[in-house]
Amino acid sequence: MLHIIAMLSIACGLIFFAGATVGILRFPDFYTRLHAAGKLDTLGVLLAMAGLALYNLHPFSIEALLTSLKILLAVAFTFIASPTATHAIVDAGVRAGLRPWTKQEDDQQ
Amino acid sequence: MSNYPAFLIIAPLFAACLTATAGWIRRSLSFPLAVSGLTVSFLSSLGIAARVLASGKFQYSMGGWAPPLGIVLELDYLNTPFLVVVSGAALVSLIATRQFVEKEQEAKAPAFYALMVLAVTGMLGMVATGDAFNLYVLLEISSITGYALVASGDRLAPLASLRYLLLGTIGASFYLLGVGLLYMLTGTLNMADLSRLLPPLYGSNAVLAAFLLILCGIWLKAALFPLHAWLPGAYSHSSHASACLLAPLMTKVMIYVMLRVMLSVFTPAYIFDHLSLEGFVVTLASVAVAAGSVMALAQRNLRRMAVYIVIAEVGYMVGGAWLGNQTGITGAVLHALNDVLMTLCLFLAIAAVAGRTETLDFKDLNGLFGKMPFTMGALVLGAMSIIGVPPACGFFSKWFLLQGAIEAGRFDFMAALLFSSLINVVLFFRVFEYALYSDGHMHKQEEHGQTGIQEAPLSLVISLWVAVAGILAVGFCSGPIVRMFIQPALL
Amino acid sequence: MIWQLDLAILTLVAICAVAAITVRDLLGAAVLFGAYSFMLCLLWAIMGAVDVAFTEASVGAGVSTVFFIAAVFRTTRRTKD
Amino acid sequence: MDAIIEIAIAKYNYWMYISLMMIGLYAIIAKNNFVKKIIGMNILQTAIILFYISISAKRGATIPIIRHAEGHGHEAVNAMEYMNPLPHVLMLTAIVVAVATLGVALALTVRLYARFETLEEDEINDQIREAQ
Amino acid sequence: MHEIYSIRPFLAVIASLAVTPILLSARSPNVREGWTFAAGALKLGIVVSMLPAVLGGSVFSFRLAEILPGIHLAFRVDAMGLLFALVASTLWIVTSAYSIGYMRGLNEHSQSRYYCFFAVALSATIGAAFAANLVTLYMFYEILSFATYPLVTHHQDEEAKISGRKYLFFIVGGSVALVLPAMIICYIKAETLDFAPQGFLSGHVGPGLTTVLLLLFVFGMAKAALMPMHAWLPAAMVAPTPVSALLHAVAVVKVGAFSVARILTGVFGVDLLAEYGLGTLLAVLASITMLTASFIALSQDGLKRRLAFSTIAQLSYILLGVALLTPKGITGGLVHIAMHAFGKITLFFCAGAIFVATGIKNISEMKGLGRRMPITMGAFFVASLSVIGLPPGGGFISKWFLVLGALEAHELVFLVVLLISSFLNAAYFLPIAYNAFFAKPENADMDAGFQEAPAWCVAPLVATTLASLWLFFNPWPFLDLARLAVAQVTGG
Amino acid sequence: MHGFLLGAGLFLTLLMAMSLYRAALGPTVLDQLIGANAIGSKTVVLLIIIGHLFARVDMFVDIALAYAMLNFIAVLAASRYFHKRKGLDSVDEEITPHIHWD
Amino acid sequence: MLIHAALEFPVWGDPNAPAHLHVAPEYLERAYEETATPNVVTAILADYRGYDTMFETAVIFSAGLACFFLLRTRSRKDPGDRFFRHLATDMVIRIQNPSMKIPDTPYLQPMDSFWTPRSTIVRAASRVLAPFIQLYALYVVAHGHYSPGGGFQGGVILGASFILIALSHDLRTCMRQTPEKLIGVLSPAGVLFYAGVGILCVLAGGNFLDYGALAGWFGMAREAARSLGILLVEMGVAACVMATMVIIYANLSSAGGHRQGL
Repeated sequence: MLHIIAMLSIACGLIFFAGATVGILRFPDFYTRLHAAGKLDTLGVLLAMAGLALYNLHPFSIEALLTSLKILLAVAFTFIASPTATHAIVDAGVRAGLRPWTKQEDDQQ
Repeated sequence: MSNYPAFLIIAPLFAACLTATAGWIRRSLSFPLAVSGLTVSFLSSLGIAARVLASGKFQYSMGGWAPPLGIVLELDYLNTPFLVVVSGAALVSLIATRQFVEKEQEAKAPAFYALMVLAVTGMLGMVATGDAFNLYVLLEISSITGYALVASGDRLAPLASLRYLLLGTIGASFYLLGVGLLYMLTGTLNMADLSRLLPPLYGSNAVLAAFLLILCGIWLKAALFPLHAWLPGAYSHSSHASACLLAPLMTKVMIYVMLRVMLSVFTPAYIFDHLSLEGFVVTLASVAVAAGSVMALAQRNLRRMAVYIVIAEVGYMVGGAWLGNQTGITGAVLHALNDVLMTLCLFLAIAAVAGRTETLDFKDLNGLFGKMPFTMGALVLGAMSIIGVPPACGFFSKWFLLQGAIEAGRFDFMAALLFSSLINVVLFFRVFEYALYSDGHMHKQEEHGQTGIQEAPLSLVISLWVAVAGILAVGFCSGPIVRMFIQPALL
Repeated sequence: MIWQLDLAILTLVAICAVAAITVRDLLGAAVLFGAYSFMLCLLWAIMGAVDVAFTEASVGAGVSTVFFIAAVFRTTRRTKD
Repeated sequence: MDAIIEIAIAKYNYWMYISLMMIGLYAIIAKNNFVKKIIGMNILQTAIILFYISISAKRGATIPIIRHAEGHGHEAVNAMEYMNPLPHVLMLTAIVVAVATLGVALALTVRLYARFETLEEDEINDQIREAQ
Repeated sequence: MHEIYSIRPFLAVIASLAVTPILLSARSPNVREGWTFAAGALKLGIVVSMLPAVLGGSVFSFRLAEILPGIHLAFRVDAMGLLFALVASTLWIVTSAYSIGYMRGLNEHSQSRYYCFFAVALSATIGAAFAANLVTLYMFYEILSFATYPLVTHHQDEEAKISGRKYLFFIVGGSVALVLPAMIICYIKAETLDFAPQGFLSGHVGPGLTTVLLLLFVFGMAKAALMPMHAWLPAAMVAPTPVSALLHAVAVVKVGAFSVARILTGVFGVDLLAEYGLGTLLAVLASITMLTASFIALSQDGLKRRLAFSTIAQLSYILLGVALLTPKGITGGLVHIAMHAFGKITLFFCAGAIFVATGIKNISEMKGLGRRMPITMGAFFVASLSVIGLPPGGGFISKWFLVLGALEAHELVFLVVLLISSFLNAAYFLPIAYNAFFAKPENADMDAGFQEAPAWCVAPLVATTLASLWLFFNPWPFLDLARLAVAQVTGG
Repeated sequence: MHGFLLGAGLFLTLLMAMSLYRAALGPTVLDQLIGANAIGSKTVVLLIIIGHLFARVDMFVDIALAYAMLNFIAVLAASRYFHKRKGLDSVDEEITPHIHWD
Repeated sequence: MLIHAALEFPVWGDPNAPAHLHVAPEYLERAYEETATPNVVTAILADYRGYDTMFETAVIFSAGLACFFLLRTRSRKDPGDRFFRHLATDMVIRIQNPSMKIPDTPYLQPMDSFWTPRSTIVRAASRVLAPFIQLYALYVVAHGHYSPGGGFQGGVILGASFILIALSHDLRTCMRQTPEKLIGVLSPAGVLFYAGVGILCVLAGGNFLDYGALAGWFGMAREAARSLGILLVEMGVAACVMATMVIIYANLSSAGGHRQGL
């Protein structure tokens, strides 16, 4: 049971990751790419790591619990750090003078 | 005090750290600390030499672990003379160059001392260690400090230093890769253990590759002729203090490492019976000797000239080591020892001269004999040694090299050696001519009551003459040195 | 050691190395060098060298990338090759 | 032919370390920009680390941290179960050396730029030649 | 042969070296010259103190340090070495005295340096004389080369620079490129380098290698000025005259000749050379040099240049004598070292005295000089006789032995060569003396009356002239020493 | 389960390869930065997966945690560059603080 | 040549390769018994090959020293243009005269020469994360016996936390927290501490770095003493590495001026 939940969770994480990657590859400009990467990646990490943490609990022991907690700690860390990083990158993009993509621009090309 | 082998290397390490610390707390303490560290290490190297003479070679296991597990210091006939000479020369050059450091580096002088002492730590460690990987770490210590020291010179020094760094890293990486191959094939890093385990594998290409990689790495670091590109810039743009420390020691220590690898890791039996490289290498060395000399001849600057002489000398030693007979290797070992002293003397004298003239171009040297007789006297004696005039020590090592060349039938190498000696005569007497002949007005000045005398600082002159005394002493004791240290080492 | 992953990551490492030295912008090269370090860290982990992986993670991913960026910040991004 | 493919795959790591090394060497020698050269230098060093780590790998073995740690008695350790720890130790040192070298190299680069205002080797050479 | 282990040879060598720091730092010229004399006297005393024992057939030896495994820095005083050392140390004192007059007379610069290197050169000369093996000999030979370089280039002008280069090129080039390999080959073949009375090479080398080694040694020792390695000698004439005197009469060239003699006897051995017929080869080389140099000397106008070519010719006498490989010939060669030294140094002293007093360098300007400087020119005449080999000059003795040696060897060709050469000697020396006394002076200055050089200049040259004369009547101890030496080297 | 994790790992590697495309060829440096960041977050997960594959997760989790921290710092540093230096292209040279030596 | 040589290598992962058979098994089999350290890598690093590691630390120290030596400029006499922000009005003051004294008031805050945004988000996040990172780094140092990690990694992470502060705030803030003098002393002190432990072993009667010799002093088993020795040594390494990382970063990012950085 635990395994199946874990597997599902990991699979969901992978799907989000895949979405993020597709977004990074296919979106037309920097901001949109960052949008995809920032959101989906964070979520992907969250789900996948949670799944792995669950999976780790299978032969239950105190040590395994500790390890799982550590994994969750990493998740928490990512949860704080990743949006901050995304924000920093956006800020950098704005300061660097990147203009958001608009439909018209694409048409002109 | 059975632990003095450890203090040989720990003392300068300690001293370097304390020197750097003192730089933040009390700057005036830093120089005495640096000197005392090297002094302890010099004294313990003497202690080691005495013990080796008395009771043969011995080991010191770090951490008390037996050799294949732990790291040992291998103290035998081959490296004790190197230890003594390296620590002594480093001590002399540290004391001698104090004025330069204080003047050029000002607030950063403690850091400079610490770097110098650390570089010496690395070199001493390389000489003493019996572990192939430990050697790499120590090599990197002396290299990294060396890069920093080299960069401390004129406006082009950072460029020279960066080039040195890139090439030096390639060399060290090659060495590391070679050691890795050996480890893969044998499972050990200890040199003695390696030489025990390697013989059954001598036919393997991987061993050959390891040997060649290690050798290439060492040659790069030692600046053998086609791989010498970093050296001229590094030693001619660096500050005088660092040139005085690095030029005598670095290449020679690398030559020692080469000898160590050839004698203790691989055996002469492998190198000369299984491989037939010696023909090629000796030719290369001959070319190196000739090319170094000719390039030195093309220079119009005293320091650059000395730098190319160093390149030629590397050719001497590599060629001697590869002649394939005991005499040749004896010559290489002895020449490495002598060359430390000779180069030290040469570079110290150049530093002393540089303190008085602006650029060191030949034309600036006019009338220098009159102005700084003691410095120039020492320079003359150092030059005599490099040329190979007995009783200066350079003659005797050249003797062995020539004898080895003749015994091995390598007349090209012999010719290169003789050619280089003659070129050296030309080189130095050209300098002496400039220094002897003064312009008209200088001439007059000299005649009327010698007003222009401006010797170098006293500590520098004294150190210079200590180096000269070393040259003569080693020259007079060549026989005992060869009999008591080098010949047992080659057995 | 997990050879399937090992093979895949090794290929990525090689690609990343080539990319890092060909990209025409030093900041980009620094970033790519960071990515190269990520891959290496994974690679060491795959081959079971956890301590090395840890060191690579802390040094390669963190510190040396920052050093590179700092150096580029203090010099220039321009490169001809 | 099969034999060749087998060799190619069984020693994939070794081929890769050789190619990485060549990439690094190429960058050091052929690249014109000093930062690129330094990157190449690091790639060279990591290639060697890769080689060492490849040595230590052992099929069916686990990481070299003794499993029955923390107070579980002292039964004998079967060395075959664990990977070879020695290359790991060596490579820790090598990584440290690499980062130290990197720091010094970058410091030199910064100084170089302060002097020449460029990092391209040929431009620097031109400047030196002009100065003479 | 009785061997005495004693530090005396070393002391003799070191005596003049030890005073160099004092010479360098001395502020007052008198102190400096006083020390020079003290060292000279000490050195002569030590050398003379060894004379009786050596004449009694003993040999002094001393080992200083082991410089190569099995090879020591060792001294060995036998008859041959002592003969040369005696000549050198005697003449040093005389030359020092003369230097004072000359240098002060011309108010030369850098006198401290001059005296210092003078002392070093003398040490090296004695060291070469007392060397017990090839390496020691080579060492002092090289030290001598370098110590005389500053003396040769003393004037520090363009000409001196060029001459200095030439000097170094021949001397150092020869010794490094030729002698050093030859020495090493000897060591490899014979595994020793100690001079043995009858040579140590026999039995170790074949005829081809012996020839090569011989040529390497003979030409490598460029100080012996065998053609074509002679070119440095006339060039070195730019040096101040006392230096030339030292160079061409005592120290440098004689060290060359002595070294060749020592090598021929101590390394190859008379028997080996005779066996392969190499004596004749060497004799032919020496003869060619002798005749060529004499002819060139005839055409020289500069007095010192003429003397230089004369020296080249006379050195070949020594070589020829040794190359004859007969007891009488070798005796003649060795004695000629002493005889020629006394004669030639006088001639140089005269040339210097003339230059100090009048500034004249060329022979063509010397007509009538005898009236102005009768003592000098008289000495010149006597010394010429000695160098030519006419009685009552000491040179007669040595030449007599050379002739006897040629006869003994049944080599009449060389006898003829000797005679022609002597005739040429006469042809280029006697006209100088004749013109000085009897020709009419071309310019009026010559009649200015009696005006000799300073006493410090004249006294030494008178002394050497008298010595030269005295040696004719009583060639002791040189002849005895030479005979003893010959007895040792020929095993007789 | 082992097979699933291996598959997941390989899938993540594939995604990394795709992100690498952006990281290598992204038109601007910031795009490269996005690519690198994406690779970094996948690496964290991959590390834990490897830990499971070795059955020694406790050993790998530390690495993952450290990794996440330092990746954040690196990305912050890169973006910080643009806070201080304007201009996206390397060609338009920015204001350079001149430091003079010697 | 390398390819040729590689053909003779043992197959990758072959458990019977010579490298696995000679020394390595001994390490694996003895390490836990002898040093009470399950992480064999740490045991070898700090004990069996502790001598290597001491020089590894020295390498780091010398790199820091080299960076300091190469880049650090001390321009007390001529600090160049200085920029201050008036807190109340947010006005930026530029002072070009080097000799001008600045009144030491809390209203004037020194700042970088070019305007940098003060991103509140980044600052807040960093303020939360930095202590956490530091704590974690200490855990890594201390827990090196049982899991991957140790002095070096811990030191790097610790140093990175200060770099994070420098990045999110500015270099001046970072240098206030870790004054240059402190890190300048700490870096050699780490090496000294390491070597000092070695000397202590000598004083206790063992060879250099033979932690087992300390057992007598602390009244514990030799294994425990070794374990303790490893811990002490790792602390030295961490201190040195941390300080060095900050030194290198500070000098690189400010090109030696230490006034304004990345």
